[in-house]
Amino acid sequence: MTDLLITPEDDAFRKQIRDFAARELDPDTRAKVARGAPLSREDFLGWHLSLHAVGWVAPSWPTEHGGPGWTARQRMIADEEFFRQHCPPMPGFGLKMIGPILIRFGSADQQARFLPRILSGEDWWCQGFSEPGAGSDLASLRTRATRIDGGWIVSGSKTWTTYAQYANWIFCLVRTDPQVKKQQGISIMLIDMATPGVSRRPIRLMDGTEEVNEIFLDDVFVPDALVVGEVNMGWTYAKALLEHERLGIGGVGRSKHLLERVRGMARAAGLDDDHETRSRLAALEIDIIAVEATTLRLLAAAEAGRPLGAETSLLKIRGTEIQQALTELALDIAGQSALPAAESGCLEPPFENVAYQFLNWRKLSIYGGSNEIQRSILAAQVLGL
Amino acid sequence: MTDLLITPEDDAFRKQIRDFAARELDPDTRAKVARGAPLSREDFLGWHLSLHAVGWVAPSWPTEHGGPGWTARQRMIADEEFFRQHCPPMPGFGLKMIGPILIRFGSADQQARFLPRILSGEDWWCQGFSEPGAGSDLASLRTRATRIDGGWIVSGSKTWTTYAQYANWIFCLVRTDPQVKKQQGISIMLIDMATPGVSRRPIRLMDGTEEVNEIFLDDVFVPDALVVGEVNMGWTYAKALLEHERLGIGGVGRSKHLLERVRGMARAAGLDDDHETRSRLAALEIDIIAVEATTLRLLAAAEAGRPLGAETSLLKIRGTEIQQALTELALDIAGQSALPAAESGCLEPPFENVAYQFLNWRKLSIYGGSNEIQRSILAAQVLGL
Amino acid sequence: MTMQIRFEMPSDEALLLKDMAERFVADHYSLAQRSRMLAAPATELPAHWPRMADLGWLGAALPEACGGLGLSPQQVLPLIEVLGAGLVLEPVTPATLQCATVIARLLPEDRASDVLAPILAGQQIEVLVAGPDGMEPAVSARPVPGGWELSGTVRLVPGGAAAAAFWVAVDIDGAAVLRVPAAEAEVTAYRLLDGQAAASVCFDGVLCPPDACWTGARAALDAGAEMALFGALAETSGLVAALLRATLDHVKLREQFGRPIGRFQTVQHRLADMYICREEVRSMVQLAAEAMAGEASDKRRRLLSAAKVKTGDCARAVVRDAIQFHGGMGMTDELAVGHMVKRLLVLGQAGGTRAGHLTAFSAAS
Amino acid sequence: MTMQIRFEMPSDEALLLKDMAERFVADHYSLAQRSRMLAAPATELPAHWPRMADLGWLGAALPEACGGLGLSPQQVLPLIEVLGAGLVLEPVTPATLQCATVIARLLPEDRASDVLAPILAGQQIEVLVAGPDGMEPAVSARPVPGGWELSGTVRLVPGGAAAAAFWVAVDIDGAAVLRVPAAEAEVTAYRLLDGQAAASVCFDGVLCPPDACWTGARAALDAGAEMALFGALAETSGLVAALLRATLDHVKLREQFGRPIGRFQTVQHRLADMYICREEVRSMVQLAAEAMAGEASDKRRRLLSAAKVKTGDCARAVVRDAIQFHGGMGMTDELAVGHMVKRLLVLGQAGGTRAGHLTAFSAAS
Repeated sequence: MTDLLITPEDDAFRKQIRDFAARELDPDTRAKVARGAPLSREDFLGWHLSLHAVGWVAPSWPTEHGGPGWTARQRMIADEEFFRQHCPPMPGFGLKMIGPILIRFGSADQQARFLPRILSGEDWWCQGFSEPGAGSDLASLRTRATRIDGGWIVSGSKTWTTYAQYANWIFCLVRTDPQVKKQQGISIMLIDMATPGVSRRPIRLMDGTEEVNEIFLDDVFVPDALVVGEVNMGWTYAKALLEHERLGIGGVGRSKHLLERVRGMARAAGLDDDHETRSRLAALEIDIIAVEATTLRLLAAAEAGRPLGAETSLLKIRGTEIQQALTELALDIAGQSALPAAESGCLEPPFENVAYQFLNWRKLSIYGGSNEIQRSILAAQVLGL
Repeated sequence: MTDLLITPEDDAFRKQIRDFAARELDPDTRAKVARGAPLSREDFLGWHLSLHAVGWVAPSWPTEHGGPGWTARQRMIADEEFFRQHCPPMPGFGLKMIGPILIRFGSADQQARFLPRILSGEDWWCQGFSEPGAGSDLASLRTRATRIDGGWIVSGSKTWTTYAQYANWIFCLVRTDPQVKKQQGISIMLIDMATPGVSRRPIRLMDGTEEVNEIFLDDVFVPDALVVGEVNMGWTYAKALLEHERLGIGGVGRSKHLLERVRGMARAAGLDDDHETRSRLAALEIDIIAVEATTLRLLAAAEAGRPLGAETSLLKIRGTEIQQALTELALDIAGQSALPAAESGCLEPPFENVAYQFLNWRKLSIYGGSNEIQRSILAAQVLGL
Repeated sequence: MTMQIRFEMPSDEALLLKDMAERFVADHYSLAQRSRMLAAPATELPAHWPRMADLGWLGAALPEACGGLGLSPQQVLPLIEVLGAGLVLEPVTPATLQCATVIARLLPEDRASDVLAPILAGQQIEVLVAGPDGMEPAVSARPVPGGWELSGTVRLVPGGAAAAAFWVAVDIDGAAVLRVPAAEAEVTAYRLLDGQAAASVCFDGVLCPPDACWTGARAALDAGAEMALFGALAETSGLVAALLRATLDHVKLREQFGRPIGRFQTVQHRLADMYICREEVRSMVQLAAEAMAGEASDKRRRLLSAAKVKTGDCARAVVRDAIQFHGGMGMTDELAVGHMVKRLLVLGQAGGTRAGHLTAFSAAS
Repeated sequence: MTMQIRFEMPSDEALLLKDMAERFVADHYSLAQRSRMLAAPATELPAHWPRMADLGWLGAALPEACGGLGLSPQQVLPLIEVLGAGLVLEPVTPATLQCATVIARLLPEDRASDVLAPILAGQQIEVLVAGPDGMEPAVSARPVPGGWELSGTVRLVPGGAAAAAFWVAVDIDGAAVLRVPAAEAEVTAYRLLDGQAAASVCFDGVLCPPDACWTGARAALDAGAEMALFGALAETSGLVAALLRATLDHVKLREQFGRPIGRFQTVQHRLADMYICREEVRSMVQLAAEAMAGEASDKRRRLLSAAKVKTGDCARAVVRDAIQFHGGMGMTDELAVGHMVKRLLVLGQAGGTRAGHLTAFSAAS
């Protein structure tokens, strides 16, 4: 797979990342990532602690809050190289979502209380944005907070909450003013999962995993100190969050990782000289290069002072289309080898997670604003339609 | 190319068609059709007269008006076999449009006056539906008729009028009542192209041809006798017309004809063993079989008494997608051989009309209700969305 | 033989079978009922096998002389579509469309009737062990005193988990079939990702007497392979229609941004494309059925290959958008959508690969 | 050499060239003006060639030592995009990016300067006769007393109609190039479907003296071929952007069913796809430019192949929807759309086929 980030400085930085991963990553975890298997809490946490030990766990945070001070270009190289070394892709709920929100909008107390525990791995955060029946339409939120003395009483439910089973904290979008228009009157609240009234129901997905959950909030008390920034400003904060790490949205590292896995499958299936398989692999590699080149071009423009706008939606669309196409190609290459059930014990490498990944990654075009929503964003905000 | 219509009766009928075409079709015309070249008035008319001589020129007309009495299945076989024998695809403005409208809605006088002259080829009709700025939205018509004694004064303009340069009559949609809602208040009028006030401007297309025209109507007098059926019922009649010949809309004969031509190009270019070319040809042949099978299935249902509805829009969509894909494949096969200008004298068979056809057939997904409109029709009328 | 493709309407008998099947699925195959069935060991005879026998489904496509209903593929199609859409776990296609067809074609009539009797009675399952082209090179037979000694292991034998016997395709001076009681082979049973029971079967050292061996089996195996492919296509057709139905219901009800998502033009147009897929699948599968009933083998196979390619492409497109427009809900185990998708992934691998069929089709152009 | 892909912003000089080009196109290349130019014989020096020389465009990518501006591909890119979008008829890419590059690379510096002088002064056009891979097997050279005798005919030589001389790639113990004055060859001039002038050139019996022959030309021909491909990609990039712009303007103004068609969600989403195509084309062409400036030849070629494949696919998709959403108007000769489409059809064939580049890319994986 072609790398584009290879100036001499890039190479030196990349080597540093590679050596670290080779030295520190747990071999079992590495093997799971290499074959695309679901990961456990321990897989994630082990790697989190290794990164934390050298101050690399939060690449995008400012140094004063514990970030490593990497440039955007370095962050891209690290992301790519961590994928190449089969490191677990870290769930972003703490590191990429509520962390940056607290850094930008949180009180000094909130920052002092939560940020170090995100870095250390003591707290595992999950996200309470989606609600049953709402999907990409976040503004039509129904979880409601009622003012009482010293805080709020929150009731409602959240869904598609990834890894809530591992989490001890959840950040939620909550309606704090029912009178105003949809996007207004929403706040972000930080809720300890152990608070009375918080309960969880795992959702079993068609891929057989239970990585997502429904979260029920029944008269949960949230003190004022755990409301982020100003009341009723949650939508603004959430949007700022959605804009965070925008350039990473193309998932180039993830795509390259999967491409190499699929190429390995083609070899294992004796299809490495098959014309159609080769053509599909080559076309997808070119697609990945196009997303990477676009990312770098937008990065260069951003560094030259041109603000990034909604055009990054194109990275989300193309990145997820490529990743889904790769899971389909993997299905075709694996053929019957992908068919036994996960629990059958009859799945053999390198095909054992092909069907799981095809099924699981259908989510890529649904979550984080469906690809239809992303196209509407491009049309409205970039093309003025 | 696989034929599906081959019961023993089918075969006998097909042979009759084939023998006739082999005997009667002018060799120059045949050669032009075989290489996809634009056709002259004489090409069309010569073949029209041959068909008329044996009573086959209007396959869908009832026998009492001069049709041959063929079944729908026979009409499909004839259409396919005429294409295979490189017969000119007859423009349908007289035979498939105004003819059937007059048969269904015209006065006895109109029928007696016009139908025989359509059959004999004495009259060449063109169609005045589209207007500048209106496209697929026929209901937003601006050509207007004002009542005077004994008839109407018509003013406005029509566009995309195919082969108006050959025509002596035009049938037009005209607004006869400006007060009522869009689809109402429209009439169909028959206008002699020699009437004072009728003028024509050819439209040069990017393929270099001038097969379409703009028609200007400046205070043109149309006597009452030349209004079809009832005044203000034109939209209803036009819609009935659009439903006419619905099963032929998939253009299976046309697609098969082009597929065979493209296959010949692949041989001429030495690509008949090229893996990608073979795959694309095979996939397109399968696509054609699917359209043909769907046509036959709908035909069988219609013959069993189930009325045909909007589902035939799928035949239009898929048929035109296939034909356009074939023109793209032809471009890829021809490569540089397709590039000299038509007037350069440097184009060589079998590639001399490849670019022309690619450009010209972009119209297939635009006219007759664009493919976007067809999808909306399916969604609304078949799926209830 | 001349082809008689007429797309005739289903007969009353076919419609009756279909109606019964719809009622059966409604009564016995809710997701909860199905999920309880999945908890049973894969080696058990699936719960409704005897009932399906009573209803005449197991012999629907078999000659009357062998105890079947003697229905043509066209007439069996509506039944199989309903069973496919209903996600039934009984191995109707591998046991009755494929294996029983081979038995009926290969054995003398009276012997075939005897052998088929317990199958058609719903007492047991017997399945074929053969590759997609009707031949499985993984099992070989060596002549020994007293018959044949087999060796080889075959993975992913559909319906093999609960089978009482295997009919094993081998090469003995050409295509031959041996019947091996399941007890004599080493059977590893498991489920596929769609819940269907399958097995890996090891035949090493199995001895097979001469009276359980039938040579000259090429035509019978071909017929079985075609019926197996046809069955998979018919089930796919039912599932594609069911996915369209489910997605249509969903987008009419589900609201986002203040209105049903089915009011958005993009959703409308892509549902129109799903509809086109369903119609084309229906046409191609019906065409395959008609060709099987009346067409010479080269053209029949060519149309089956065409049906396989088109059906597979359409099914994949429908899978994509069915999940997409169900949103997160479509990814859960709680709706039928995900189960249908998994079934379609498995059916997509039945009867050979897309590339293989496209090449076969192309070679015959 | 290590690659230095940084996607740097265009320099002031590059932006100045681009601005001048935009003004030039606005002033001199309306459709009416262009159509008058098309009426001139293809064999005439195109009208604006001298002016383009004055503006420095003809030597933009050539070394300063040869009389050029010495700009890198990145810095020439904006200029070529504008000329591409402007549908200029002067053969900038074949004459200056391709042929002049070969001359500058192949000849000793002072000789190259002499030879290039009349070209850079806008007095004449000289073009290369070579295949997409830099080598054209159609012309062969046979040693004869007093030099070489050529034979062979080459069709579709871009810019060949008005050329004063041809630089002909032949095989003389490896790649060599011979300079043949146009008067000595048999030139059949014509226009391509996009209006560009080209020629079929017959070299049978042409004698070429030894001092008009340069051997060891592999590297120079490769560089020329890469520049030719790059030029076609850059023009394509400009045209794709222009088609998006034109379509966007159209759908905002054009009303159907009572509102601008740009208000329909299907149109919006497909324009978003056109936008994505434009952005990806821009990225790939810029990437190709950066790779050409600083990357080792195998990787450079690989990225050029990638750019060719992606750019071609995107251009075709944009062509489809640009015409579709312009409706009938998009098919006429009266709007720029159709002319752009025809130019893209021709550019799509430049520098090798999609299949060839995909295979080359894949082989180097």
